[in-house]
Amino acid sequence: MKRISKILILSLSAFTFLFVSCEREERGFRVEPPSAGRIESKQLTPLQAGVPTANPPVHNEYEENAYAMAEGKRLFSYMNCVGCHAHGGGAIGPPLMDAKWIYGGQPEQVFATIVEGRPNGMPSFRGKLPDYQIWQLAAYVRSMSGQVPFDAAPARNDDMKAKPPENSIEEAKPIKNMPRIP
Amino acid sequence: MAENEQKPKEEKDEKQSPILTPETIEHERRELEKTWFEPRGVIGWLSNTNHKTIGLRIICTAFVFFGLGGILALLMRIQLAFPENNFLGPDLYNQFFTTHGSTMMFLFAVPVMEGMGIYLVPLMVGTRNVAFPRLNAFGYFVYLIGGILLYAGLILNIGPDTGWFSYVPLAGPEFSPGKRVDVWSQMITLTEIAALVGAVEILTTVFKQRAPGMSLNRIPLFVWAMVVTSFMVIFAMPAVMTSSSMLSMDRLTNVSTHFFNQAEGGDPILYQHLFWFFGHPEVYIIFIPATGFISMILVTFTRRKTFGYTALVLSMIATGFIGFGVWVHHMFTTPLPQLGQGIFTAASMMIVIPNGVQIFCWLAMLWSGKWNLKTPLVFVLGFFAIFIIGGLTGVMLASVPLDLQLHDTFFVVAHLHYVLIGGAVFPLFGAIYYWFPKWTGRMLSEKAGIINFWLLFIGFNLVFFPMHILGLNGMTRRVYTYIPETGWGELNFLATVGAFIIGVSVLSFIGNVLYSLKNGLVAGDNPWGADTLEWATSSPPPAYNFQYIPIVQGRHAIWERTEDAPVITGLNVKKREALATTIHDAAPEHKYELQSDSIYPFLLALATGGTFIGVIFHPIAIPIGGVLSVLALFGWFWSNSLAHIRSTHEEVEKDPQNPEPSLKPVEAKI
Amino acid sequence: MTSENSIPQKTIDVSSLPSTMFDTHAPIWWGNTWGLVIETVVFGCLIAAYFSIWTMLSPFPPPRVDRFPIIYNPVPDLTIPTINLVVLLVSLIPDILLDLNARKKNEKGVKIFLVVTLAFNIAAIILRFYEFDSLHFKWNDNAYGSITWTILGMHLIHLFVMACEDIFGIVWVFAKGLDEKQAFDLTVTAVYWYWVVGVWVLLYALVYLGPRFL
Amino acid sequence: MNTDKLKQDRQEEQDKRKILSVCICVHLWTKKMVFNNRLFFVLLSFVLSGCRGSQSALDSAGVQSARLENLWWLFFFVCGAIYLIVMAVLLAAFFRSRREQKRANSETQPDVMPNPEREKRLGNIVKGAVAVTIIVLFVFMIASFRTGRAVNSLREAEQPLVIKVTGHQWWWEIEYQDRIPSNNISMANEIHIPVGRPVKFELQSTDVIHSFWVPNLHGKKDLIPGYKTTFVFQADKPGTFWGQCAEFCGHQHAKMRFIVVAESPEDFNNWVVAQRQSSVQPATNLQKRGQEVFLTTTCAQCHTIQGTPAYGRVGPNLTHIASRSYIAAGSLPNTKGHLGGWISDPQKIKPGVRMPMNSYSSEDLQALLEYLQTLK
Repeated sequence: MKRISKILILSLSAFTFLFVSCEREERGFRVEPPSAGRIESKQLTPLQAGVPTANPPVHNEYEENAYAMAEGKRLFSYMNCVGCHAHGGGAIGPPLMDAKWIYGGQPEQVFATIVEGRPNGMPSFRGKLPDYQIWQLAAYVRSMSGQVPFDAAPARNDDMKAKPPENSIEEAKPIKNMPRIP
Repeated sequence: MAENEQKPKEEKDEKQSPILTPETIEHERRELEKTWFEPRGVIGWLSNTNHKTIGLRIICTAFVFFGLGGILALLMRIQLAFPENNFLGPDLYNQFFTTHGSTMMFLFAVPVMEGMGIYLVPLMVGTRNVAFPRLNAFGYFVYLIGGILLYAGLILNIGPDTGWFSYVPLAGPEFSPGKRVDVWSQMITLTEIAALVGAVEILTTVFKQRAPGMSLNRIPLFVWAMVVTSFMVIFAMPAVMTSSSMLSMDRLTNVSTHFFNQAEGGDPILYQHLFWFFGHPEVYIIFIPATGFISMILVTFTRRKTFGYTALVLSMIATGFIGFGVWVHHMFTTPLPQLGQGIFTAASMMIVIPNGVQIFCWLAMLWSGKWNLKTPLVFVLGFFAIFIIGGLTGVMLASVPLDLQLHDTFFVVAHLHYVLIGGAVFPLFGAIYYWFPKWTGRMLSEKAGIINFWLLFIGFNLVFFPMHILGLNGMTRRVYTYIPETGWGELNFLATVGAFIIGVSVLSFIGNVLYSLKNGLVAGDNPWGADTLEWATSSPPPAYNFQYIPIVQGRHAIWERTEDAPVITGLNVKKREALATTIHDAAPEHKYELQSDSIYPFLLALATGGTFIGVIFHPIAIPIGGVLSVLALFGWFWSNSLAHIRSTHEEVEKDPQNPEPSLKPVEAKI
Repeated sequence: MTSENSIPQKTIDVSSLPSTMFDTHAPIWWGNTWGLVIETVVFGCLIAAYFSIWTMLSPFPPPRVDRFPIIYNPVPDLTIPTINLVVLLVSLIPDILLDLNARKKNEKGVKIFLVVTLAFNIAAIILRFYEFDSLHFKWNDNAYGSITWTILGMHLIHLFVMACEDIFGIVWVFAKGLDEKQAFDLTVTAVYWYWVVGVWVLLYALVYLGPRFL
Repeated sequence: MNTDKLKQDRQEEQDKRKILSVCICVHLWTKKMVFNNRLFFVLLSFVLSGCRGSQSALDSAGVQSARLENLWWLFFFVCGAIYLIVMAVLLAAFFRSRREQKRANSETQPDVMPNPEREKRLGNIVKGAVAVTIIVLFVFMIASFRTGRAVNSLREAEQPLVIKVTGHQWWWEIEYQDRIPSNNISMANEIHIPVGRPVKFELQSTDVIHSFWVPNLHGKKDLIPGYKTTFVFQADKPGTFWGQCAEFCGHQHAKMRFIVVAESPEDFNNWVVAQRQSSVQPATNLQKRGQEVFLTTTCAQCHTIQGTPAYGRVGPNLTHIASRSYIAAGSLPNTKGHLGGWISDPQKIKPGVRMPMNSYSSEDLQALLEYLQTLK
């Protein structure tokens, strides 16, 4: 009996330690935004489409947090992103369900797009949203093309089915060797 | 009802064999000991299928969960002790109250009653083991995995936080991101599988394995209670399994069905119907076994035969039936047609009648009996004082207009605790004081028992009585805090104090158990002078329960036994053989071999549990788990029973240690 | 009363009683029956959910407009489901014969009909996968799709379980021969199959005929 | 005649004194009991607190809750009497067992063949008790049916005032709809109703299930997404009554409160007229700066202020925010300090709430508060 209980306790604690780093479910209500803070890209001209970034990609912790991405999803409809991007399918604005994005698909690039706005209609949300909410939005936007862990991505909505839920979208692969349009 | 003169006719047809000699008795006892030897070691521990071992495991595990749920309750009470308290915050509080409710319902109350049934029913009906011993072991492990899943979830911050009912759309995919509700719904499915398994065991055991002579009108009332409970489990639990599976499917990756999505034709109220179709009978699934305890304890401690046996049995059955017709009273505030409300009000009030019959019968027993005022009886008296308040507030809640005010307030919290703690936990404590000597061979301390009772009684009323008033004053359920303007502070503080008294009382109970395990008075076979068959064997009973299956001659098997009553011989002592009897008269019909110990139930439980847990994270778990489960089942049915017994025989012969428990030969004086 | 110092004065010897009895006499038959009751209640809940969703959707089933071809009245097709129903009903014949042969301990008959039953079972499983297409919806299209897929899927699980039991029976009988216990187990398995077929008749009527004729 | 009057006066005086002295005695006695006997104090506070409180179901202010209250007291007294009787029987059985048989122990010969006559007598008593139970239940059922019908009969009795209530996580949107769309009023967490006129609430939810409950006025009704439910009640005396969400709806279920202000029809009409106005235009420079802050930062994304370009529909309408007595869904009194704290760190006051934390400079915050304070 003693041996059994020892084994049980050991395996239980191993199990616990294994998952202790799992912060997928944490609900940070008063959290600091991910490390990057505000992206200070000095734009001399609005025409900087497709400029590859030299900085190493920023790690957006919200992409592993189910709650933060659900908040991002809520903001996506609250801030009327749906109005132009539909539910990721695109209409007035470009679609977001693929990973080939005009201004880059890295977290900080998405962040910059939301903060700065982009020509031809994408408004700037600088000062209109706190940074942490923009990071939540960025995480959600990337989840629409399956670029986040699928077991943290939001599931379907309780409304009409406009698209498959984010957590069952396969990871979008950027198309290689596309002919460049000069 | 003439129960004394009716003996099964088949008995007379059997030939009367010569009187047993001490030598044959001793020889057969040794053989039985070998055949029923309980395996040792880790593998042995995992493959044991003895109903007493499994039953005690279930009871102990359930009490561990009771303690954990109680700790959560204490933390919640600290949070609510003062207005605007910042002890837990909403996220933790919501996880705690959900886990508390789910624990107490699914991991404590139902399993502990099943555990009592699995331990006691085969002893009370006089057989060697439950009908499907391996299934029984499987049930325990599935339950354990479900329970560990819930608490692992809580520790890993994936504790469910949508209430023990998990209403959609709050628990649905949109408003509960992450895996929290998935953990809850898989826990539900696993524990319900365990409950269903227990119900099938108990029903089959009672139907087919009663001792000869125990016709339907002689079955002990606790066994009747377990039969009614098992029927209710079989009809109620599938509903919650369906609803929790639908919830899972709505939420899970790559499934995303629309059962509860209004926009695509689903219906959030459908969930409520399915849940409460289970949820209300659940209350009786917990309460009816407790009435069984009370009937048994009252017979023993008022020293008289059961008053109104037939009325008690019929009212249990009636409760079982009406219990299925009242679920909508949990939904009176949803948009429902008036007619439906009327019908469900009537049904909810009607259920008072069978419960009233039971209470009046018990009062008649107390009135006409001679009281042997020991701890079990004291707990039953506490039951009367508390449960009746809960029952009466239940009548109030059954009335639609009153329910509009009282629904989802602390009044309901008070009501349900009065019903469940008063109606189930008090009798359960009484039952543990009553049967502890049978399980361990030692008595629990009477003095500590009385202290335990008074602390529990006072603490309980201090916690929950003020909640009635809080509810009337507008305090709703499941609030993590309240603002000072409401004036709810004083009563909440009082309730928190009471909660700690309950905590002390449970500690005193644990202390009593731990102390008495080593130092308690040694109990004889029948320390209380009780009447049912489990007291006819030694304490604790041998693995095979009875060396010779006794013949039952009346409702009170020991009290009504004549001196020259025969016993059953001829069961093969080299095989795990049990006697199957007819359903109605319990006349001997055939013998059949029970399954032997096996590791496969544990492996199957691992495979099943792994499937349910894995599918939360990845759908690949279904094919893998399915194949593993099928393999485990093949092993289960393939493994030859005889081979295993042979090996245990050898093991016993090698083992120099005498398996006989060595107790001091001093009998307790009660 | 059974302790060493008190020797029972009278005994009843049961050693001559049989060790297997069929049908309601046997505990395993009862265990199987309770299992079937549980499953029946599960299907009952699913049927209740089906009707509940029916009241929420009008028309029922809803027109299929989000995928080509657009179908305005997407009642399920009947061809494959009806073939499958016939397959299941015909499979009762070998199963009844299996039941009778097991009772007579006719090993050869048992072997033949086990294989035939399994063949029918596997045919039903394969047809079931084609059946899903005749619903015109996927499980995640709408609530109607969800409930019909779930009903069909639940029944499919039972077909799988039966297939496993048949395979186990075949392996056992061919490896170890037909002992008394195994013969009895086969009769219980047959009861299970009767239920699987019987419940399907009702579910077929509900899922396929209901939307068309109600 | 004079003397008569004098006598009469003296008599009255004496009577008054007598009554007064009795009152004083009772008062002193109560006081003594209260201070000397803690238990009594606790019991008294239980009993009294049952009938008090701004949010009590037993402090009815409307015709429906009065009926519910009456029904409650019927149930309470009958159930209380039943409980006392059962406990008395139990106690009597205890003493009877003490008196007649002394104490039994486990060796006491069990009574397997009890006296059949006594059993029959007991059986008859049990049958009688069951009969009484059935009668009581029947009375309860009739009473609750009658009350239910009476409570529902208010529906469509007169031309009701229609108010649309929408539940959000975790606040209440209140809309007074008018035939002329510009006369619509949008409020949050505060309902004004005229005394003595039935009010019909159209309840709906945009996210999860909530439940609408004003204990002083009526019972509760669930708001289920996809379902439209209606609920009628009437306040018969003026006052401010608390309401609260009664169905668990997520993190801030506890702080999803609202108030119902019942006022005389004139006051109500004045209030309606005031609410229909557009927002007050900023007068001072500070207020102008505040408006600018509001319009150019996060606020305008979610909130509407009529008369300005802020038209966000996500959060409550703030056109007349300063006229409300509570903010944060009835969890904070509407003062400048609370408002400032709420704007800068709502997640501390209501963790999980949908309003984000805002980091304004102190001047900006002051200006914003100054502006919001003017929005009467």
